[in-house]
Amino acid sequence: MDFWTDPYLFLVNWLHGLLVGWGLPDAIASFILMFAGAFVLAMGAMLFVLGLIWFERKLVGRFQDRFGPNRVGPWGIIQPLADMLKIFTKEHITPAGVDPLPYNLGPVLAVAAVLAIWAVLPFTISLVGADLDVSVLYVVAIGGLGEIAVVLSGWGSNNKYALLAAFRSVAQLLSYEVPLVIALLVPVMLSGSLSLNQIVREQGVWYIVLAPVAAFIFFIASIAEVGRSPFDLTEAESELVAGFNIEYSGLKFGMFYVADFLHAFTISLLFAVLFLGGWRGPYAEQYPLLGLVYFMLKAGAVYFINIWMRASFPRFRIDQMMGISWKLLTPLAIGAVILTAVIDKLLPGGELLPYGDYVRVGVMLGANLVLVVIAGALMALQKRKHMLQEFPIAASKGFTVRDVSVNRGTK
Amino acid sequence: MSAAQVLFILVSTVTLFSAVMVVSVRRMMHAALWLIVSLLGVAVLFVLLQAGFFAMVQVLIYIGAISILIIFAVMLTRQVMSEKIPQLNRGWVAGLVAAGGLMIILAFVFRDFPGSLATTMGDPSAGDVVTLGKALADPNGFAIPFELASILLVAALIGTIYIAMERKGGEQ
Amino acid sequence: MIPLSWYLLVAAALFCIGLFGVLARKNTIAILMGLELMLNAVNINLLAFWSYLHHAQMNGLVFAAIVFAAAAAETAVGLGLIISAYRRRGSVTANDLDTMKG
Amino acid sequence: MQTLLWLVPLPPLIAFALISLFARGKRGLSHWVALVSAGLSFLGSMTLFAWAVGRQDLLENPLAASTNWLPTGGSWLRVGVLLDPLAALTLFFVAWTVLMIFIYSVGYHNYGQPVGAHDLPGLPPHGAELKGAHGKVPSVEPLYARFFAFISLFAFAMFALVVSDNLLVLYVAWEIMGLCSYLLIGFWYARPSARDAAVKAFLTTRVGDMFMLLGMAALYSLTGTLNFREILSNPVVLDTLATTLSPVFGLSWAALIGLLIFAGTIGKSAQFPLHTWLPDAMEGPTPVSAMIHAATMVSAGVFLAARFFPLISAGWEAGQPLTTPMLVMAVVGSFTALFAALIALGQRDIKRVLAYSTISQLGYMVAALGIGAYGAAVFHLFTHAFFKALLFLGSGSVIHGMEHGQLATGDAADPQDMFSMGGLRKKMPVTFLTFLAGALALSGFPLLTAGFWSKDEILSSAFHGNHLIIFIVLALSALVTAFYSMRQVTLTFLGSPRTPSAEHTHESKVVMTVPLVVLAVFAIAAGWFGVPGSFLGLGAFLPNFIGNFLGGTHEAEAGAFNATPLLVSVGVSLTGLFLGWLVHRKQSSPSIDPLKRGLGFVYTALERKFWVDEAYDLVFIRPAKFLAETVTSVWIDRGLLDGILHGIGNFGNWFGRTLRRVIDIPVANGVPDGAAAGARWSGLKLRLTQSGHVQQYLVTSLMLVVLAGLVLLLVLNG
Repeated sequence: MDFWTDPYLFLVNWLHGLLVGWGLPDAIASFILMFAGAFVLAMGAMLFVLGLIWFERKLVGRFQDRFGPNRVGPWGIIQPLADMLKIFTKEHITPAGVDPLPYNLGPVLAVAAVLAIWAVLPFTISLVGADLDVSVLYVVAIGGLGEIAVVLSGWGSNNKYALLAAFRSVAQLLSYEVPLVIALLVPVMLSGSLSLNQIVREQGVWYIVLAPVAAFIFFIASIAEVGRSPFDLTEAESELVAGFNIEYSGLKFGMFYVADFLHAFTISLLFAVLFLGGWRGPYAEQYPLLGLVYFMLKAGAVYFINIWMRASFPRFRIDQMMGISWKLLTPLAIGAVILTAVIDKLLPGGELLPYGDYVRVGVMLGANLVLVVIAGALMALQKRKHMLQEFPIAASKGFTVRDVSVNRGTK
Repeated sequence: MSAAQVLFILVSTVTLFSAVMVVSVRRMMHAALWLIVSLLGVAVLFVLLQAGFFAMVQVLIYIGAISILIIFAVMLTRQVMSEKIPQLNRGWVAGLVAAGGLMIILAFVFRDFPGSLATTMGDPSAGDVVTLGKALADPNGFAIPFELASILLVAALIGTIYIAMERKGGEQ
Repeated sequence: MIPLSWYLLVAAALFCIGLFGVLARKNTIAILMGLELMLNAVNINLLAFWSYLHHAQMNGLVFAAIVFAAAAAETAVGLGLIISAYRRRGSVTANDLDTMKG
Repeated sequence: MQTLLWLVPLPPLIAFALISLFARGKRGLSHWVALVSAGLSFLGSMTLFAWAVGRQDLLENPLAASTNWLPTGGSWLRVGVLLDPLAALTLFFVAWTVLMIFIYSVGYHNYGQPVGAHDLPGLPPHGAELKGAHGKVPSVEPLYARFFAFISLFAFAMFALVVSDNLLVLYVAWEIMGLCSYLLIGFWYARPSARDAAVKAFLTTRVGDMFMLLGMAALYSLTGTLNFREILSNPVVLDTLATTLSPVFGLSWAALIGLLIFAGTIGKSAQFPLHTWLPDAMEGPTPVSAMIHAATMVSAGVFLAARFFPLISAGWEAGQPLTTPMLVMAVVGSFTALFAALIALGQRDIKRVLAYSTISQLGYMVAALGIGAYGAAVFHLFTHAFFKALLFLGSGSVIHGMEHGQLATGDAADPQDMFSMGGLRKKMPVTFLTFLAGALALSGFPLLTAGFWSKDEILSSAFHGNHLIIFIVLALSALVTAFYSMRQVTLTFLGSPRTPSAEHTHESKVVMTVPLVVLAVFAIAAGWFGVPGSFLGLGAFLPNFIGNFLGGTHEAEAGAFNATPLLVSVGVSLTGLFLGWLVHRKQSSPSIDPLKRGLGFVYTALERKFWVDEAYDLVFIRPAKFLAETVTSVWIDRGLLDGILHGIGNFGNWFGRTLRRVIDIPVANGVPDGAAAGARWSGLKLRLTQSGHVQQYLVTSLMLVVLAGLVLLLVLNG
């Protein structure tokens, strides 16, 4: 093994040897290295956000027919750095009557919850912070901490708007966690493992091909989990001023800001891991660093779509938002899980048929399509029924829900 | 004293301390936060017991779901419990005595229990997720208890919705 | 290594602390928190016994899993009841809820 | 066959789920689902029965299968199925009666009739106005689908109970049945009387169940299993149980467990102390009454006792003194038989007569088991299921006809009161003939009917076993049974109509009469399969199929034929029938009972019995409401004195005065004052602990636990 095939492992081994050479016990050397690794990963992630913010602002600018940041540095690339400096030097205003413990814990927890996910992401075949055998579960569990952060800051701020926004936000997060987790089960089932790295290894065929429905659900639910447009009800300015973080300023607000962008990208990384084959690509196993590049590219693509949606869609109403989760995504996800389980059992692939794997992929894809068609048909039926109930006259004249729903919003 | 022992003492101290805080602080919100800390400590204990899966489930269910629920309930009912008045009822000394007595009894029981001196854990791979999952889904294993648990959850779900639902058209 | 008795003692202490919370707190939500602590203590015991003494069998793990399910159900129903009682009575103090009549 | 056995109970369960989930408010769909499921179970049962009949060694090698169910530490609670002769025979009659009752219910609930404008869910339909028609016509039951859902669940529980191979599953099915009976008795829940009856049935049977659960726990802790075959077909286990002493009253464990399980039977089969729920259970729709009284619930109690007969009779051989539980069963059973038969005499309500008659007949079976006549008891269970189902369905048909007449005329007569009927034989010929067949079977009309053979077998067993007192009591109750059966037939069908309603009845629909005819065939013919081999010359023509099938091992069967029990049995039956006809043949008034006329001053005493009721309410309700309900009801059986006077004048007179002397004066006057004062005093003192503060309770109980623990520790360590 030399530096060029796997620089990461090379570095680790070298450092470990160095520390042991200094006379440290093996356990303590490993501990120091782990600590250092965690530090580097966390710092890297935080700094990565700077680039991310620039990327997003630039992109959104383009979508909105503007230039985006273009003053500081070439193409405005230093802009986030300047913003960062500004936010660092701003005053921390602590409003009167806050509950200090939750108020101060909130932002820290928000960032920590996102960063903790990075600990188990397989960046390359060998570069995994902690290769847990239940890392999928870990990701879901840590997601819960983010919700607590929201609640804490909403409660601690001693502000009605913040509290209401926190309520709303947690309701949204909890609701969308359900389809998210159920959709997660599909890759878990296909790979037979709860380990993210194992899931990536098993993806000879990307799971987005095998399970497009689950991928779709995961994508939608993950946007909602991040709370970005079109699911950004938690910071609906017209209704809630600025969301649960209204009372924060300075670096504390900055932490929410960072957590937001980081979360969005993290969830894109997760999507890439679960459905797009993670670090997989040509020569990724020989040259792990190549895997990191593939991984980032895939995640970047997902993130791009994310931003694209953000720039294109208007915000949902709260009942629509809840409806999408409970009436569409959750049943669909359950259907997808059942379907996958049945097909996975019936067609284990490989030996059964001459082209077993192809058949399996084909059947999976077909079944997913059937599921989509059924869901669509049911929705159309539901709409029709709703229309007949609410607007019998308009329905009889051939109007559809879309025609009347424009006026419903103001009702 | 090995590293594992140090870690154990550290974690259990934190767990027990925050448990004490849970039952003694006046602010419900803070009690809930301490509860989260305590539950996290329990999760770490699970890891030390080679039950990583359960540590994750602990975080997922207790911290992700149950404590959120509790915090919600605290927020929804915050007007009634003023933080100025004592949060312990009049019979709290009796409660303390009862709990303390139980602790003493348990300590003696553990002292006399021969298995409590065991220091070696079993093979870590015996309790992995796959084995557990197979045991849970095996008709000759625990399939029916498992199904019963799921029925219990559904029943709780429906029951809770029914209980907490606002009755339309006024109460009887 | 850590002897089993340490785990048992910690679990017992946690259980008794939770019990004290159940017995002595006024607020029903706090009582519920005490209950959670007790359930956690039980789970520590289950997993400790499994890990040290009955590692080959799945009973301990399965039991712990079912305790999780029961805990989740219990919290949900309990909090539902508390909210419902709060709506009707305007109180979440355990001693105020002393009549059998709704 | 094994698979089939597993599958037999399932269709009704699926039907229950389907109906309650998908067929609410869809009447036709719901009854079709229920009927198809009952039909499937029926087909399965018949196949199994035919198969079982073909097997010679079924008793030794029953069809059994089981699988793990719940882990209990090192072992498993298993769930399984078992088809032995008892189960096969029970399955046969359960399947038939269930199917017939299902079919009948369609007609009974007026399927196809219009919806009544004023009908409310939870009340019987009031009838609908039809344009152009005179008066009202019957309207369809508002909770039609719900009825079929419940009754399907009920059928499932019964099938599961019959085929289960262990006590635990049996207990589960048993409790499901308890729940269903609650739901069905209280089916018209908007009527307070129905609600009360439902609660009463539920709570009363619960008393028996509690004991049964105790017995079950004792059994499990002693043998480590609840499987019937492992306990009951295992001589070693039985012997151990019969010879080891339990800590209670010097009884052996077998006796103690036998008694506890018999307590379950007392509750479920409505035997003497706990019988009161059954007459009240008549508040349910008639098919429910038929279901509870013929096909399922009460049969389940006797079935259980028969199941546990090996345990109950452990250590007993024919000719030896009876074991304690057997003695208890014989006494309770024969007493109940006579007691309930006497009460039945005084009833005016057509269904109540049948209810008490059921209690009485169940007493017969229990008594038969008590004297060791296992085969006779099962045989009577078998025949009784058919003719009692028939009688209930027939009475339902009559009531239905009366209600029709009532709707047509606007008459206010009680459609269930026999005294307002009369002359229905011309209006409802099919119902009349089938009902007559049932009544004759019930009263044991010689040679022809099923009831005769089974009853005769019980009587002859009692006679041959030298249980003379039991024999006499049972013979007396047979006399009374014949009397009230004939009274019922005479009042209902013979003579001329006494009210306008009765004049306007007409025959029920085909869906109702066909089950009647089918059941009538069984009520007559079912007995021919159990003619004892030694019976005059007849035994040679008709082999004793049922006796052979069940295996004669347990019987106290005497070899030689003896004419005494036969003559007695024929004699009491014919006498009773004749008397019944004689007394009521000229009944013309819709209100006055001819037997009451000559008994003026006793009649006043009867009136005062109501005062006794209130006194009991006062005395017992406060200390323990539940106890009060049961005990009071024992004496509220308001027809008690009536009945006795009705039947046999002198005996009734004496019995009435005794009752008054024993209960009225010392209990009603003496006890209440002391008891009420005591209850109030202790209530005042105890109230302090009932603060309603949960935590206080908890602390108290926990303190006790801690104290007990400390004491134990000190004992163990010091």
